[in-house]
Amino acid sequence: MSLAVDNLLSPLILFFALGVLAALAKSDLTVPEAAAKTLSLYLLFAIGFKGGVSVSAHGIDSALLLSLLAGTVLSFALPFIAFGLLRVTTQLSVTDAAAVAGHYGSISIVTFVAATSVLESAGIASEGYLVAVAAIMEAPAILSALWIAARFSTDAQSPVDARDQRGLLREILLNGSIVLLVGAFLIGFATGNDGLAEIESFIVAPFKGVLCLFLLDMGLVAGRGLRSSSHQLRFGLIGFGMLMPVIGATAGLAAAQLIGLSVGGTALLMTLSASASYIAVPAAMRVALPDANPAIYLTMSLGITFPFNLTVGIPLYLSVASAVGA
Amino acid sequence: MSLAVDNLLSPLILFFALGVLAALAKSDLTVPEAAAKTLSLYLLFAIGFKGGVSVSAHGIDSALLLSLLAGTVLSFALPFIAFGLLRVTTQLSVTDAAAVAGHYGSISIVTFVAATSVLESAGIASEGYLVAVAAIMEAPAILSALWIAARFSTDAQSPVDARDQRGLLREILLNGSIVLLVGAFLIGFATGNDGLAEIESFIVAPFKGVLCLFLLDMGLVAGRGLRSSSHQLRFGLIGFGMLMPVIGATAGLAAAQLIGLSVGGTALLMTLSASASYIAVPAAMRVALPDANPAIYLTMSLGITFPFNLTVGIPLYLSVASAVGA
Amino acid sequence: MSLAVDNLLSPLILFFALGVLAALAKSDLTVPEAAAKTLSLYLLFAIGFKGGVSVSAHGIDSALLLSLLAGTVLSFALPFIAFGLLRVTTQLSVTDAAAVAGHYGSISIVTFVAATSVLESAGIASEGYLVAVAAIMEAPAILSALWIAARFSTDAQSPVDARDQRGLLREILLNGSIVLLVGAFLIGFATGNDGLAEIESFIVAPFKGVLCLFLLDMGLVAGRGLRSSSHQLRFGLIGFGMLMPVIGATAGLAAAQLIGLSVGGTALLMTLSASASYIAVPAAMRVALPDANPAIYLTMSLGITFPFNLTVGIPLYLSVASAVGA
Amino acid sequence: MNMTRAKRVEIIIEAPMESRLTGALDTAGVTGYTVLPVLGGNGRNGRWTREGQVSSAGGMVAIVSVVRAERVEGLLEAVFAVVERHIGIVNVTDCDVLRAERF
Amino acid sequence: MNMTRAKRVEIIIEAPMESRLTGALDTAGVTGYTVLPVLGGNGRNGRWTREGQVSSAGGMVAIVSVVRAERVEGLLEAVFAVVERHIGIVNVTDCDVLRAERF
Amino acid sequence: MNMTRAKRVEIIIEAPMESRLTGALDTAGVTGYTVLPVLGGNGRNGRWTREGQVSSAGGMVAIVSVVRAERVEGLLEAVFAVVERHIGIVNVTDCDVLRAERF
Ligand SMILES: Nc1ncnc2c1ncn2[C@@H]1O[C@H](COP(=O)(O)O)[C@@H](O)[C@H]1O
Ligand SMILES: Nc1ncnc2c1ncn2[C@@H]1O[C@H](COP(=O)(O)O)[C@@H](O)[C@H]1O
Ligand SMILES: Nc1ncnc2c1ncn2[C@@H]1O[C@H](COP(=O)(O)O)[C@@H](O)[C@H]1O
Ligand code: NA
Ligand code: NA
Ligand code: NA
Repeated sequence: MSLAVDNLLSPLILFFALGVLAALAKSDLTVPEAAAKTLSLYLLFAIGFKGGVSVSAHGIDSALLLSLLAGTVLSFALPFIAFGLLRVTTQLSVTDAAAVAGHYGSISIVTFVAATSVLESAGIASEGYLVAVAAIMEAPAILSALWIAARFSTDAQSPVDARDQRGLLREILLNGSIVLLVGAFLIGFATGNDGLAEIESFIVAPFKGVLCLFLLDMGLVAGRGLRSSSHQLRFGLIGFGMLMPVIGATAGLAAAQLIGLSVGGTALLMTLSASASYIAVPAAMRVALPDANPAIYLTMSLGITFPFNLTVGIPLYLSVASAVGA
Repeated sequence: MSLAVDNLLSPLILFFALGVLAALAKSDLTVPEAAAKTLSLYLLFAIGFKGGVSVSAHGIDSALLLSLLAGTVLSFALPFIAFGLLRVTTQLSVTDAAAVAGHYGSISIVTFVAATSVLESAGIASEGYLVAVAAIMEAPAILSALWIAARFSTDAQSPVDARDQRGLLREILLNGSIVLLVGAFLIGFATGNDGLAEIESFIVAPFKGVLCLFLLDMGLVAGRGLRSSSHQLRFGLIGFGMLMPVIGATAGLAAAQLIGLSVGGTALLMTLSASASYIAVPAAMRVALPDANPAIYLTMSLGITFPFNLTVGIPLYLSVASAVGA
Repeated sequence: MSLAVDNLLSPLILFFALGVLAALAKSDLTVPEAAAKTLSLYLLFAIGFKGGVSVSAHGIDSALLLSLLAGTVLSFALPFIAFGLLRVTTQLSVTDAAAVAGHYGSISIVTFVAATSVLESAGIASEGYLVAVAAIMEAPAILSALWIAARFSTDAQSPVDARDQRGLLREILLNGSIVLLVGAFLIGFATGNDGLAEIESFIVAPFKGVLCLFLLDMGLVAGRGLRSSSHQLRFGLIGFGMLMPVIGATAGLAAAQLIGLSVGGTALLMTLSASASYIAVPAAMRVALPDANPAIYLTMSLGITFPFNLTVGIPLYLSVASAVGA
Repeated sequence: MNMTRAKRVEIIIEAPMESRLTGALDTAGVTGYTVLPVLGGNGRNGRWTREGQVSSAGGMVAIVSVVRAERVEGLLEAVFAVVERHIGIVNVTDCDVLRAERF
Repeated sequence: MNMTRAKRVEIIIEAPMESRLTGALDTAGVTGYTVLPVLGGNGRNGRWTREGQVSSAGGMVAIVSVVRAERVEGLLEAVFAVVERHIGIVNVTDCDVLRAERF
Repeated sequence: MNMTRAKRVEIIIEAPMESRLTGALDTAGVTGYTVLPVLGGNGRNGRWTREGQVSSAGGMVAIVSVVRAERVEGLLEAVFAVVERHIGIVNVTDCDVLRAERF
C-alpha cells in the first residue's frame, strides 16, 4: 500500500500526470518530435547497455534461454486472449479487435524502464537479460494479430495487402527500437563493466531525470489522444484497457514461476506481459491492417493501459511478485 | 566591481557573446529549433523543480504570498511606466509602444536562471518560491498592454480583434513555459529532497553547462535580430532598453524591501522586474496586437535588454541588494 | 596489438559498427537530424572548451605557433598528394579527384575526438592546443582543391562560378564548426580551471556516452551511404581511402617530430592529418565544384576513411607515436 | 485514373495564428487540411529563420487544403477573417484529385 | 526562360507507408520526387500533430513529384495501388518546368 | 473573395545553395518567399535522406514564391543563374491570390 502511494508521489508519475493535465487543459506545452525521439533513443541505449553489462557480470543464467522462450510464447499467445476478451466485452470489428490485441501481446519499453526504476529505488535486483526478453516480445504479437485478422475477418478484401506484407516481417524484426535495444545489450555484454565505467555518467546518473522528461512527453501525447478520441472510448474498452494488463501480468507471473525468476525478475516479466506497445505495433498495424482505426488502439495503449500500469500496475505486480517470492 | 568583471568573464556571458559575434559575422553556426526548445524545456523543468524542493525544505515562508502579490502588481504596473517612458523618449506608435511595454512588465526566465547561477557561484541563498513569482509575473503585463492599446489607440479599428481575443486569456495562462515551470515547482514541492535525490544528477550538475549552450543559442538569435533590425533601433529605443530595466529593478527593490526578502531574493526580484519577455509575450502580441511591429519588440527584448541584464544588470542588482541588505 | 583489440572492443567502435550494420540491414533506426546536429555541437563545445582550459593550465607552449603553422601547411599540402595519388590509382575526373583531395587535406573532428578518448583511456597526455590546430586545418585544403580544379580542369567552363565564389571564403572560415570550436577554445582559455569547474559535469563526465550515441548516428549515415553508393566504389577508390590516411599520418608524424610534440600530441596530429572532412568540405564542394559527384566524396570520407581511422588508424598512429617517442 | 477537379489552397501564416486559422477552417466545415513546417522566409517584414527560436512569434507555418471548387469561396472567407490583419499569404490553384469521394 | 509543360503531383500519405510509396514510384520509373515533413493536420480521422510523437504511426509526409504529362497516368496507377486502402490524398496540378532535359 | 492571378514558383535546391538562391531573389527584387524543410528525395543522383545528417551537403530545401505574372520572368532568370550548374528543380504554377496589394 505504502509502495503504491510512494509510487504515485514519485517524480516519474507526477511528470506524466503533469503532461496529461496540460494536454487536457489545452496548454500549448509540447516536446519537439525530434526531442521525443532522441529521449527514446537514449532510454533504449541506456537500458539495453545496462542489461548487457548485468548479464556479463552475473554470467549467463540457465534461465536466460527459458525466459526468451517464455517471452516469445507470451507475445504470441496474449493477443489471442486479448482478442477473445475484446469480442466479448466490446463491439469492435474483427479488424479493430485484432489490431488492439496485437498491441497487448507486444510490450512498452518505457513501462519496462519505469518498472526497473521502481525496483532500483526499492533496492530489488533483477535479471539483466530481461532486456533481451523485452526485445524478443516486441514482434511475435504482430504476427498473431495478422493471423487473427486473416482468420476471423469476414471481409471479402484480405486484411493484409500482399504488396504491403512484402517486407513487413523484415521491418518488424529490424525496427529501430529492437535493433538499438538488442545492439546496446550486446555491446554492454561484450564490453562489460569496463565499458560501463566509460559511459556510466551518461547512462546511469542522469537516467531517471531523462525518464521524467520523457514521461512528461508521454503524458502530453496521451492527454492529447484522450482529448481527441474520448468519444471512441466506450465503457467496455476502458475496462479492457485495465483488465487485460492484469491478465497479462498473471500469465507473466506463471511463466516467471516456471522459470524460477527472482522477485525483481518476476515483477519485470509481469510488467512486460501487462504492457501494450505504442511505437512498433501501431506503425506495423497502419501498414498491415489499414482498415483498423488507429485512434482506438493508440488511445487504448497510451491513454488507458500505459497510465494504468504506471500508477497501479507496477506496484501491484511488484507486491504480488514479492508475496509469491517470499 | 570585481563581481562585474568576474561576471563578464564567466562562461555564461562569454558563450552568449560568442553567439552574438557569430551571428553578426554571418557565420552559419545555428542551433536547431528543436534543440533550442528542448534546452528551454530542460531549464524550466530544472529551475521549477529545484524551486519547489527548496520551498518544501525551508517551509512556506510568510513572505511567499506577499511575494506572489508583489510580482502580480509589478507585472501589471510596469507596462504603464514603460509605456509612458516610451511615449516620451521614442516616436513609437501607441500600438508599438503598448506591445513593447507589455514585454517589460513580464519576465525572461533565462535572465532569472542566469541570476540564480550568479548567486550560487557567490554562495548567496535565496527564497525558492521566487520561481513561482517568476511564473506569476509572466501574464499580467499582457493584459496591461492590451488595455493600454485599447485605451490610447486613436485607430478606428479596435487593436484587438474579438475573434482573436477569444481564448487569448486561456492561452496566456496555460502557455507552455508557465505550465512547465509551475508544474515542476509543484512536483518539486511535493516530492521534496527525496524527489531531488532521484533526479539530481540530471537537473543540478549539468545545469550550468546546458545554460551555456542555451545562451550561445540566445546570442545567435539576438545577433541575427540585431543584424536584420538594426535600422529600427533609434537612439531613444536603445536608451529605453537599458533604462527601463533599471527602473524595473528599482521597483523590484522597493517591493523586496517591503516584503523583507533576503539579499539573494531581493536581487532575484530586481532581476525579474528588470527583465523583458522573449517567448510568451511576443507570441501573445502577434495574436492580440497584430499591427505592432514584431521586429521592434523582439529586438528590444532580446537584442538590448537581455544582454544588458546579463552583463551589467545582474551584478548591479546584486551589488545594490547586498548594499541595502547589509 | 592488444591496444588494437581493446580499441575494437570499446563501446565507441561497437556503436559505430551497430549503426553501420543497422543501415546495411535496412533497419529504420534513425537519429533525428536535429539530434545529430546537437550532438555535434556538444562535441565541438566540449572539446574546444577542454582544449582551451588545458592550454590555460599548461601555459602557451613555444610549440603552439609551430603547430598551427604545421597544421596549415599540412592542410594546404595534403590535397596535392591526394590528387596525384587519385589520378594514378583511380579513373576519377579532375573535378571529382580535386573534390575528394580537398576532403583529405581537411580534418574530421569526430575522428580527433575519438583519438583523444583513446588517449584518455590509455592515460596519455597531449597538448591542449591541438584543438586549435584541428580548427585551423579545416579550411586551407578547400582552397587547394579549388586551385587544383581550376588548374587541371580541361573543362571549358570554369569549375568555380564567380557568383558562387563570392562569399565562399568567408563561409569557409566562418562555418559553424570552426566558429564553435575556436570560440569554445578561447572561452576555455579565458576562464581556465574556474570555468571548467562550473561546467565540468556537463562536458567531461557524460562526454564519452554522448560520443557513443553520435558514433551510432555516424555509423547509420555511413552505412546508408555505403548501401546506396557501393556501385561507385571501385577497388582503386577503396584502396585510396585506406592508403591516404596512412600517408597523411606519416606527414603528420614528420611535422610532429620537427615540432617536438609529446607522444599523445604526435598521435593526435597524425590522426588529424589522416582524417577526412565530412561536414565543412562537402558543403563547400557543393557550392564551389557542383560538377563533382557528392556520392563519391561523401562515401570515401564517411564510409571508408572514417571507419578505417576509427578501427585501425588511431591505434596504429598511437603505436607508432609511442615507438618513435620512446 | 478517375480524377475530379478541385482547388488546392495554400496558406502561409504566422505560427501564433495557426490554431485560430485551423479553428476557422473547422468551423467553416472544411473537410481536411495539412500543416507543414516552414524554416524561414522573406517579405516586407524582412528576413527571418526558425533556427534556434524558442518563441512561436516570428515563425510561420504552411497549411494546404484541397477542396471542391464550390467550397473554396466559403473556405476563403473563413481564412480571410483570420489573416486579414495578420502576416500571411494565400494562394489557390486548380488541381485534379484522386478519390473525390473522400472530400 | 525556356519552359516545358509538366505535372506536379502532391501526395500526402501516412508516414508508415512512405517507403512503400517511394518504392512504388521507383518501380514505376518515376524520375524524381521530394519528401517533405508534415507537422499535423485534420481529416475524417480527426485532428493530429507530430509534436512529441515517437511512433511513425499517426504521422504523415508530403511527397512532391514533377513529371512529364505522359508519365502522370503511370505514376498515379502506382500511387493508387499503395494509397488505395490507406489514409492519404493525391492532387495533380499543371505546371511549367525549367530544364526539362532533366526529366 | 477578390482574387488576383499570379504565379507560384517552387524551387527545390540543394541546401548549401540556399543562401545564394535567396540572395539572388533579393537582388531580383522578389517581394517574398518562404523556405520549407525537405526530408529526403530521389533523383538521378540517387536516394537520400536528412536523417542523422550533420553536413548541409546532401540536403535540399524547398522555396516557394508567389509573384505577379509580369515578374516571373525576372525571377526565373535570377533563379536559373544559381541553379544552372547545381542540383535542383523549378516549377511554376498559375494561381490566384488574396490581398494582391501585398505583392
Ligand atoms: N510572395 C510571397 N511568396 C511566398 N511567401 C511569402 C510571400 N510574401 C510573404 N511570404 C511569407 O510570409 C512572410 C511574411 O511576409 P511579410 O508580411 O511580407 O514580411 C515572409 O517571411 C514569407 O515567409
Ligand atoms: N482535403 C484535404 N486537404 C489537405 N490535406 C488533407 C485533406 N484531407 C486529408 N488531409 C490530410 O490527410 C490526413 C488524414 O486524412 P483523413 O484520412 O481524412 O483523416 C489529414 O489529417 C490531413 O493531414
Ligand atoms: N521530378 C522531380 N520531382 C520532385 N523532386 C525532384 C525531381 N527531380 C529531382 N528532385 C529532387 O531533387 C533531388 C536531386 O535530384 P537529382 O539531381 O535528379 O538527383 C532529388 O533527390 C529530389 O529531392
Ligand atoms: Na504485453
Ligand atoms: Na520585467
Ligand atoms: Na586530413
